Amino acid sequence: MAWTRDEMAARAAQELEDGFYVNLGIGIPTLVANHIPDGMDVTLQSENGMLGMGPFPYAGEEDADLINAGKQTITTLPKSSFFDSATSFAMIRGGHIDLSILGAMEVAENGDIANWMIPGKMVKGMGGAMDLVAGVKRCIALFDHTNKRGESKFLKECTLPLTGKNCIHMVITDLGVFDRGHGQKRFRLRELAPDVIVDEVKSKTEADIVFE
Amino acid sequence: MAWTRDEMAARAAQELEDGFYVNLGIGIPTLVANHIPDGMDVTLQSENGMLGMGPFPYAGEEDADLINAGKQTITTLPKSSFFDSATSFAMIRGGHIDLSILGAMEVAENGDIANWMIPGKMVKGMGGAMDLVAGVKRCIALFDHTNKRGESKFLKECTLPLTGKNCIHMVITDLGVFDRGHGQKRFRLRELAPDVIVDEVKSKTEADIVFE
Amino acid sequence: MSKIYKTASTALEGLTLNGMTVMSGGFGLCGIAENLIVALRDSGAKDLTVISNNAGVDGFGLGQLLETRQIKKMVSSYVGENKEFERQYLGGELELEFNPQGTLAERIRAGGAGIPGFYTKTGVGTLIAQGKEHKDFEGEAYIMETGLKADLSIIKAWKGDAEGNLTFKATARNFSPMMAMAGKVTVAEVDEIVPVGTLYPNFIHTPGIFVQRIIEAECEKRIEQLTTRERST
Amino acid sequence: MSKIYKTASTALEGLTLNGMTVMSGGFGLCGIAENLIVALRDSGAKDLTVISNNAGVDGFGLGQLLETRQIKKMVSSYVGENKEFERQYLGGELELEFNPQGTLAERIRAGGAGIPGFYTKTGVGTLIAQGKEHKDFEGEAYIMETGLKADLSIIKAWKGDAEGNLTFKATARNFSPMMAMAGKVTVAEVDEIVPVGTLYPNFIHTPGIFVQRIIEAECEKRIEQLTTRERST
Repeated sequence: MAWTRDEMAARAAQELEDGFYVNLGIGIPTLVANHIPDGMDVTLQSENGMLGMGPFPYAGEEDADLINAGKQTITTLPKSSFFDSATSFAMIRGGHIDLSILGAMEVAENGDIANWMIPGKMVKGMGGAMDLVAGVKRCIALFDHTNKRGESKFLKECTLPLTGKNCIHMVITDLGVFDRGHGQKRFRLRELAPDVIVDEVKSKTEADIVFE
Repeated sequence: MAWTRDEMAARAAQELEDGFYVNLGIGIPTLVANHIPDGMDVTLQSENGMLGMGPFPYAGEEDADLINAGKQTITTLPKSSFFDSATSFAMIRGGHIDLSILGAMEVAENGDIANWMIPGKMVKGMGGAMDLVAGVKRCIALFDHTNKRGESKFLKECTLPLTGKNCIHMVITDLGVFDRGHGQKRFRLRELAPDVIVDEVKSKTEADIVFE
Repeated sequence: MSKIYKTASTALEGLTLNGMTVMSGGFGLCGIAENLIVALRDSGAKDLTVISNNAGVDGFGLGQLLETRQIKKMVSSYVGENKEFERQYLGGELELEFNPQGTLAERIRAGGAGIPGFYTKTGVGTLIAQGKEHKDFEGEAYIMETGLKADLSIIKAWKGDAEGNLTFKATARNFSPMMAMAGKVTVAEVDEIVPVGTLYPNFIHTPGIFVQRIIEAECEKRIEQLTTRERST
Repeated sequence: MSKIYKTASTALEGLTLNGMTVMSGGFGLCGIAENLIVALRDSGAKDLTVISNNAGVDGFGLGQLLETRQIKKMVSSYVGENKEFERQYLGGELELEFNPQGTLAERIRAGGAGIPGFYTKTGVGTLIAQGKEHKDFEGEAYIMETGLKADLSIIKAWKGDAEGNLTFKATARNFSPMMAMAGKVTVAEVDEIVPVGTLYPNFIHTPGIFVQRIIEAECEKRIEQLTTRERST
């Protein structure tokens, strides 16, 4: 059985380490925050200018001046700090963020990612995604293995305009986990979702990855 | 009679305008602060990270964490603000400072200035001088018209390594005031110190300037 | 010499011009200069190039300048929340230049700091890199981005004084400090004007040198995504 | 995961290496990490490249590292206050690279912000421009300067917490916030360690992400130019 979105997020949370500074993208990656292991000190960055993002506020306690990059009302924690957008992206571009977990439309076998634009459709913009994939030390892409038509989104080459080149280090889909270690070019199947068999993954993966 | 150092500073102070942000160099330019006209709102910047420099502290009230760019203990004013060195030079390089008044070893007729280095002598460094002359909207050089040997320091061309090219807009020496308006290439004698005659200035000036 | 003006419209007097470039602070609707945006609309200035991370929503924030077709071109990183924007853009009535958000922030800072160009690896190998100068540093490819300046910056701060010193609150800070630096003239609207000397010099976010005019004004502070959690009682 | 260490020497444990590049905060003797400088001396690390606006005075601040000949090269804007420096430099024992002060500050910020190069007009037409890439923007000449990084940054702050969040006092801030960004590892010594949550999030100068270790330590805070005025009684 393939993983649910929440299970994907839970699996991604296993990649967190104590002391990590992490940026979570909009969508499934946001759910990762619910799965940070107890006692682990992880600091969430929001690229609109905050470190140490807290949970949503109680109803009536929301503050319009305090939102995350998804424009949702949030709260502070004792360790929180605020800063301007230039400083925020100095953190990102300068390689100070340990991990970025983000959604994807397509990921290619060489680590390219496309997640901001579909030609012919209204383009909303890349926001901070290009900065994140270019700057953060390690990037995990979290997405459904196939699209609605059952076609692989883990490709030999991205067909959509890129967000970044050769920047994804790990892929987590509903079918399993794929990573490439330091200096390794090819992704390798690391883990399967329960009851998912290698042949299913093979048949749904266009990318040339290592299965054994 | 040629101007004293204090009279030169007083003359330079006449170039201040209400609302100006000003950076004063070390030496004679520092004295300009004593001649800011009453009621005129001038804010002094210190490039080590302060706007709104106040006077020296009363004895016993000095704070080692509060100094100016000359490393002298100073005080705050109600309007003061502190910032880091990158922000300080963003102000300077970005053209936000209205006026810089600085000392010079040599100034050339094309507005070049040399004030940081004498070949063969131990060089202490340019500090913020190169940033100031390159970035500030208007730069006034304040210096003795001649050196100890009576040779002109207002030259056709600087002989010492430059601090900046074509960046001095006004020259104030012990003999008089020389400026060049917007778009004008040549300096023009504007004012003479009391009892100084044009011929004296001519004989002591190597630079080709306009005397009528 | 106080920088305080009484109203948003008097604060913009003499500053608006057809075809000018305006920077407008805020992230989404958070930290936008609501009253100055309305005053800019009422000034009637047209053919504006507006540099702002987002484009407001329909009928609010920069959406108010879109409705009246005063904007010719937007420079933004994300414009997802605005039907009128989409209509004008797809109809070819509105130009749009996308910048990665960090590149946009840095370009604005650079413009204000006297830096005409800088190199970044953001966007290398993407559409954003097309036509831009590439340069290798230590074997890695980077692209050159240029500094941005504006004729006018309109920003929102928390507290301010007659000298133009500003502090910002929480994530309402975002692009505003850099825009204050990059505007030929910067006008700030603040929740509260406080006496000079009230803001602690160590903790002023934007020194007064970057701000030419200031008003106190009330903001609606509309929330785009109200998210709350249950109180476990 | 607390970043607090008990002493300057334990805070530098495992971080020092011959031939490394160290950034050291401070302007003159104002805002220098006195205790960390001594600990760096005691570590015995040699052939250091030290990036610091100034070089201390004889026997104090970076002067202590000069006395022991641990510094191979200085990158500074002004080094006027130090006889030992002059002796070693004129004797050819010490390399020296002058940077205009603003260029130095911006290079450090750039290094920390992932910007490998930027253009400035500071120094155009001077010795500083020799051998550097020139480029015209809108008809004006600029030179390219590169970002600077360090293996270790040692800085001095006012208050700090176990998360590494820092505030600075008055002009003791100077280069330290940028150096915190540009250090592979940054160690801060502070006047006072305060409980997490005590520093107000709006007014933290250096967010903890830029600081890996922190100590509380007393400083002598020597004054270079004591200037006072008379009390008019």
